[in-house]
Amino acid sequence: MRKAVAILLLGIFGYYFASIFLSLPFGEKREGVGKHYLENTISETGSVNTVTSIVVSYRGFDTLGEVTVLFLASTGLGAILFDVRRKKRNEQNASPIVRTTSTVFYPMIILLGAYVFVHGHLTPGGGFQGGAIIATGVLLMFMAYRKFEANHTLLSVIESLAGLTFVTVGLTGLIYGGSFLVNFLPLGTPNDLVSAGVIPIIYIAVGFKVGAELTVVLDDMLKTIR
Amino acid sequence: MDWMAFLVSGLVLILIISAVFSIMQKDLLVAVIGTAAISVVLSILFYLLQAPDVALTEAAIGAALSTIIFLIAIKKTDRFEE
Amino acid sequence: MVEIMISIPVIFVTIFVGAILTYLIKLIMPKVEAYFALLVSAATSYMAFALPKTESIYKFNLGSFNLMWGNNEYSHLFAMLVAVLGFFVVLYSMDFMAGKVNLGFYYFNLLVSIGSMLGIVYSQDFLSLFIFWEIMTWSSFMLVIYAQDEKFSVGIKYFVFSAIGAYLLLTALVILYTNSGSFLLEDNINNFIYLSSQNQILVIIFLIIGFGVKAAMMPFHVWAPDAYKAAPSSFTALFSGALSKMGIFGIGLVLFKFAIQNTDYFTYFQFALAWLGGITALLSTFYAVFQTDAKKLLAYSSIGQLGYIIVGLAVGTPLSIMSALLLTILHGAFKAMLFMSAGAVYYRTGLLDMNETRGLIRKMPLTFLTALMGIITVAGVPPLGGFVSKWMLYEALIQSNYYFLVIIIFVASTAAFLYLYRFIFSLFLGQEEKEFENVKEVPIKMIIPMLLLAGFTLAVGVVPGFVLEQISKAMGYLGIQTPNWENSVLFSNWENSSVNLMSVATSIGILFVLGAIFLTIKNYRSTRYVTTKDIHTSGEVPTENENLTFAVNFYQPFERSLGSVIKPSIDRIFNLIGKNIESAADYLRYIYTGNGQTYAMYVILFFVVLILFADLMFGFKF
Amino acid sequence: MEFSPVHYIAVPLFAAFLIPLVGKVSKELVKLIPGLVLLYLSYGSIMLFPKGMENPIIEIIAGFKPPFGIALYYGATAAFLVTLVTLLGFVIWLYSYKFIIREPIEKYYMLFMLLITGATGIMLTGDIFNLFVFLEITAIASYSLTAFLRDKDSAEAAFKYLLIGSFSSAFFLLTVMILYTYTGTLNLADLASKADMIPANAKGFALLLVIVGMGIEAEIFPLNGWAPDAYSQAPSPIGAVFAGIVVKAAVYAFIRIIFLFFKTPEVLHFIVIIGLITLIIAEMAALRQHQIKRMLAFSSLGQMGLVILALGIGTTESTSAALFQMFNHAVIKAMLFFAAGYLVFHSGSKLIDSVTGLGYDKPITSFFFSLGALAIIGLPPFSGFWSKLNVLISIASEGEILIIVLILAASVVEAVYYLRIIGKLYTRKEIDSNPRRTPISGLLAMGILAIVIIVIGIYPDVLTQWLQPAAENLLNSEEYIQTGLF
Amino acid sequence: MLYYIGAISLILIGLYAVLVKKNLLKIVIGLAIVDSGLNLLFIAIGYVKNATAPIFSSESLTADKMVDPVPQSLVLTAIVIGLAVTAVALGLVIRLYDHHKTLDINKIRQLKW
Repeated sequence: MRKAVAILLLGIFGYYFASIFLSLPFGEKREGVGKHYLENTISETGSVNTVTSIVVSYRGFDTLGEVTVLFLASTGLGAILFDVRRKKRNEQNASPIVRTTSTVFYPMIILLGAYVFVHGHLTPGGGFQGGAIIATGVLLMFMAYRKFEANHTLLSVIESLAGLTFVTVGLTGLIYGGSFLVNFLPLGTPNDLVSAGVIPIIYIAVGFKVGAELTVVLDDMLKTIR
Repeated sequence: MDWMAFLVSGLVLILIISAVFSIMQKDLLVAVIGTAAISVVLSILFYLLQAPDVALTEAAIGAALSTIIFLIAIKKTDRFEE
Repeated sequence: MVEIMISIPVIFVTIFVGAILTYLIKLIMPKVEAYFALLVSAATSYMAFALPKTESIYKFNLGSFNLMWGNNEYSHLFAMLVAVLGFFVVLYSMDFMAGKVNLGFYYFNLLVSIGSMLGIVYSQDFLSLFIFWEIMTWSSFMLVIYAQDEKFSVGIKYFVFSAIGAYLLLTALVILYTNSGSFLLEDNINNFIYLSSQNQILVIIFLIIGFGVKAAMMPFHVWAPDAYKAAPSSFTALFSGALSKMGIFGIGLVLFKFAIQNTDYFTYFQFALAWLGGITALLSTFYAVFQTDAKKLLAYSSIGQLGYIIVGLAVGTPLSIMSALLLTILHGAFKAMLFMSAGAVYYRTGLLDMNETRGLIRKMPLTFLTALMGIITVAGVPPLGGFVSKWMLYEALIQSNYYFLVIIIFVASTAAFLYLYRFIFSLFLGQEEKEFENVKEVPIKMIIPMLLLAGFTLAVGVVPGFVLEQISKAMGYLGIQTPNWENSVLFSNWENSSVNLMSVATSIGILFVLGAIFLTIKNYRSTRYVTTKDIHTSGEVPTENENLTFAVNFYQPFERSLGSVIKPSIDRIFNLIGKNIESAADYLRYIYTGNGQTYAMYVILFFVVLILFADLMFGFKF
Repeated sequence: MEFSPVHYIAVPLFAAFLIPLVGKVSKELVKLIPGLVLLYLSYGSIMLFPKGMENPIIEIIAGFKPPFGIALYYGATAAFLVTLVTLLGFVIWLYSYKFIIREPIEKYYMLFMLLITGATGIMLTGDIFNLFVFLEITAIASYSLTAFLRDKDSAEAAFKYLLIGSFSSAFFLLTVMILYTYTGTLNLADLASKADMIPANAKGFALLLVIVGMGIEAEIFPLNGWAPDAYSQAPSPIGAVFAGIVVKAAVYAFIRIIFLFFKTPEVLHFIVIIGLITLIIAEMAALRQHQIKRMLAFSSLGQMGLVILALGIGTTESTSAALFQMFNHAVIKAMLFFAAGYLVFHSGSKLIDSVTGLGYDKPITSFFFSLGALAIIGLPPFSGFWSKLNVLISIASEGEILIIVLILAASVVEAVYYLRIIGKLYTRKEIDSNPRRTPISGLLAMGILAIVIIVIGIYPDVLTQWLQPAAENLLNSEEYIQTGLF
Repeated sequence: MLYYIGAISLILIGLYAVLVKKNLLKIVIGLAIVDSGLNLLFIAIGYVKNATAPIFSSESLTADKMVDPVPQSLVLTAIVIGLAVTAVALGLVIRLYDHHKTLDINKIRQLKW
């Protein structure tokens, strides 16, 4: 019954939905703010990766919100699972192969993550991707060593400091540059590692923050009963 | 039809099939693998759509992290759908 | 100096701030609050008396609306009623309520309700009238629930009806406001004719029902008996005596300031309202007969009397209006007396069930006297005031050719004897009982207001002129030409003769006295004092304290013959409506199934319905 | 550093990131920080408020002019609502101070602060995608706070909220997509000026998506199934935040978008009808509730229905009346949630029946509840009366008598269930005196709200003078476009 | 065009799972699939034929031969938000399972009416 109703409703919904989007020409160039970004990214932000310049500079406020969302997720998960967790994991370690591999790969993955967010303004990738990669690395260790404990204090300090860095950069911009999150550092030469003003700073902060937050999320979930 | 369109249609087909598979599968573990497959395919599609940033994100977040937290959740609850 | 001091804002500040202070004083110094409340109400009453009737106008703006307070003859009449009764009730409460819990709450609400009634009559605009109306409603609601224990529906019923009335009122006010752009009474009266005819009728009906609910007009009376019973007797006196009169105040205003402008339909309104009043009077009298609870009995009686008043207003001849207003004042006095005496009985015995009380006449003679004078007034027997007003009403009705209504009213007022007799018999007459041996007369602070009110009814009966003077001025405000009258002489239009009420009253009074003497003499012989052992009870010898006068099933034959007609009452219809709404609400609640997925389905369903609607109705072109 | 609108977002975020660090040092400090932040913001609001009332303040973020960068739009309406939110937020913090005794306290305050930030962001932002981000912040904070308490019902409520909330965000994201696709911009003012570029069917589809997507957050009728659960299961101060802050932000965003892009008579009629249906169904459903907070939740839905209805009328009078009603609802419902929180705490049960007789045992809390109940029904001389009166007058001047009658019929129902509780509170019953007392901070919070209710009830002009510019700002799309784009 | 079809199918399949599947985890999976579909749709809209990624990694690339970067940056945000919501949802699922010992949504309805 429910199935039939759902299929009927989704059929009608899908029909109209498709009729709107399928009439949209695919791969056509459209006018809009995107053009402006592409044309001015280097002169205005110094970042060659336009996506990064949009994410961190033009729409940096969104990114602050995005970081906040992740922060909320880790905080919220902590609140939601506060009573459910409490049990130490007492299972066996994984097989020696996994352990060795993990130990070898762990620093490499962390390094990869760091590379990704440090080069956010030059190559694809950035704080979020890098942070996620770092968290994956930590997860590997979680899986390999059952006794591997994430240092919660350290993580939350990293989380806080990274968040504070982001907001402080923003507020510094407000004081020195006249508006929140403004790029108050020199832009440098495009395609240099040290360029694009505050973008690397923000992305590094975001990278640390995301890495720490996702680790906390994983840890929170792993620590629950069963 | 060039090979590009062929590739894309193949990927989209995989996408749809794995989506249907993952919601039909009674074993949630397998279903989650299905969603991971969706993410991987999506990631490739993003790359083909000239969005390397998004592709990287989808791979790191969608395919890896999101799958992992699903797996953890399944481990903490029931593996099989009644 | 004093003249400057006394203005309407000062009155309001006195009573409302006084109310709050009373509440606070109760918290700090218990036992003092009653005296403080008395002081506040005395000051207020004094100022209400001394308030100049015409010049004291106070204008101000609130929330972008122009508001105005002012006194006029019509307001003054009602203000007097409120002020006097309010003061008496506070005085009466001092002993009556002594020792009860939460007295701060009681006095606060009592004073607020007195203040709000004054507010209603002094309002010269509909907005402040409505505001005070609602304040009156909730403060009286608080007093109704004040004494209740584990019985909730009473207060709710009162409030629901009040809310319905108030919201109809509000709707009407809002319509009027959009017409005239102002809430001032004057503007609305002047601009009323510009309203479309349909809206005019709507407004009048809404206003009349809105005010009528408070005046316990049928079929909106069902809250009254329960609410009157539930409230403390001291407050019931004010409730029935003054608060319900606010409805009359409003109806008078509506009929003669607004409805009269709609010439096409005015006669229909009059006719409908007159009949409504008549039916109210008749039915409530029958209901009253069947009550076993003294306060409920009085409540129904009160509804009936308000019915007379409504008839009087509706008939709309000068004489009938005058009678209605006179009855308004009188009813305030005698119903307060009756409730107070019932309260006095309750104060001493803790009983209100007429099946259980009896024989208190010797224990509480002054209370008995008050009650007796009260019922004589209700019945309209000379020489008390009730007679005057009834006489006027009959005359007015006959003049306006409402012959059938006269019969109804007459039947109702005759039937009133039945319940009044029962009231006085079961409370005060009959055999004395052991359990009431220690009952004493109530304290002086309760007696004084009762006796003063009784004196007032007597005065109205003998020299109605001093009240009629104020009434005729009030009628002047309503734009009604007053009938000729002198201090105790009423010039009838009836074949141009004049009726000296005094002589009529005296003659009827003498008749009654003679009759009483005759009966006494006649019965003197046949009366014999018996001991309990002297009665033949089928061979059994009754014990000493066995009760031999019965007030149980007092009117059983009557009830048997009429009960089936009256029982499927309006009360039940309303209960049915209420039940149905509640069960509808219950079904509606099932929409919220508790299943998150169903809610998700609603979202999609809603979207699909919208999309189909948008496509089929508008083709996506809004 | 002069106070500017971005402080509303930056400062609480800074504090929220700071709390975990401070938490390592002292728990008491954790409790104090939100209060200090909200106090600072309240102070700033009062400074900024008159300026915002005169001329809209556009604050550019990151130094890029709109439409290229994100800008905050602090117009009269936003000024009015944001000031309300910060002041109310402070009172709610005051109430939480002693009410939240359950660990993890620092997480509670972080989430609480971010929830208020999110709501403020919704009101301030001038960019549609940024709006989406703030909606998500608000939503995720809400989900987490709904599940904050230990019991299983709270988790259930939070899951339902999340499920429906995900629909909301998906639909809203789709709207953003459609609008961006056809106009190539994300700035609200720019979008509004280019709204004609969107073909009719796409625009219609976007409208429906907005109605459903934002309607979920604004709690219109068939979409509000999550709301009673979430309101009733969240901790009481959070219930107050939902009723007083979150839904206000959602309704504001909803109406702002509708007025900017889709302001046609048909749409407005539809909004009136949907508001009316919401009002009636919610009040009816509230009538038969057994739990006090769930009843308050349904009442809240009804009140928001009234607000939406009034906004749908679309005249200056009705809009200002609606804003007035929003204000009153925020203040009064917060007070009711506060008082109900302690009534539930004192009686030890969520059921309405269990409050019987508490009026004598806990007179002050009961008094505040009664005051709130009388005010929300719209009885004078409390603030609720004026807004209801203004709403009715604005409807009557459109000649819709039937709507008035229906609203008032719903109000009668409302009166019934509120007074039923008052009746129970003041019914005599032998109950064991309960040693628990309502703490001073809770009483202080309720006292502040009570004073607001009474002062505005007696002298509404304190507030009404600000309503006119706020309403005009909300209605005037032209001005929004011009000022928003420089 | 194929991308659109794929994206819309993903959205509909995800919605179907949310509306019909009884298992809480399946519902969360459905939500994740809907998110994926939305992301794909948005990126597909921003695509320009024969254009390159919006990164000026060499001098030869010009602005007019690049895809629209705005949808990409927005989708970046949306993916992260999606992850956050999924994490919270799964946290709730774990807690619900802890309380009710079941994942059937029909059995988890204490709050109703």
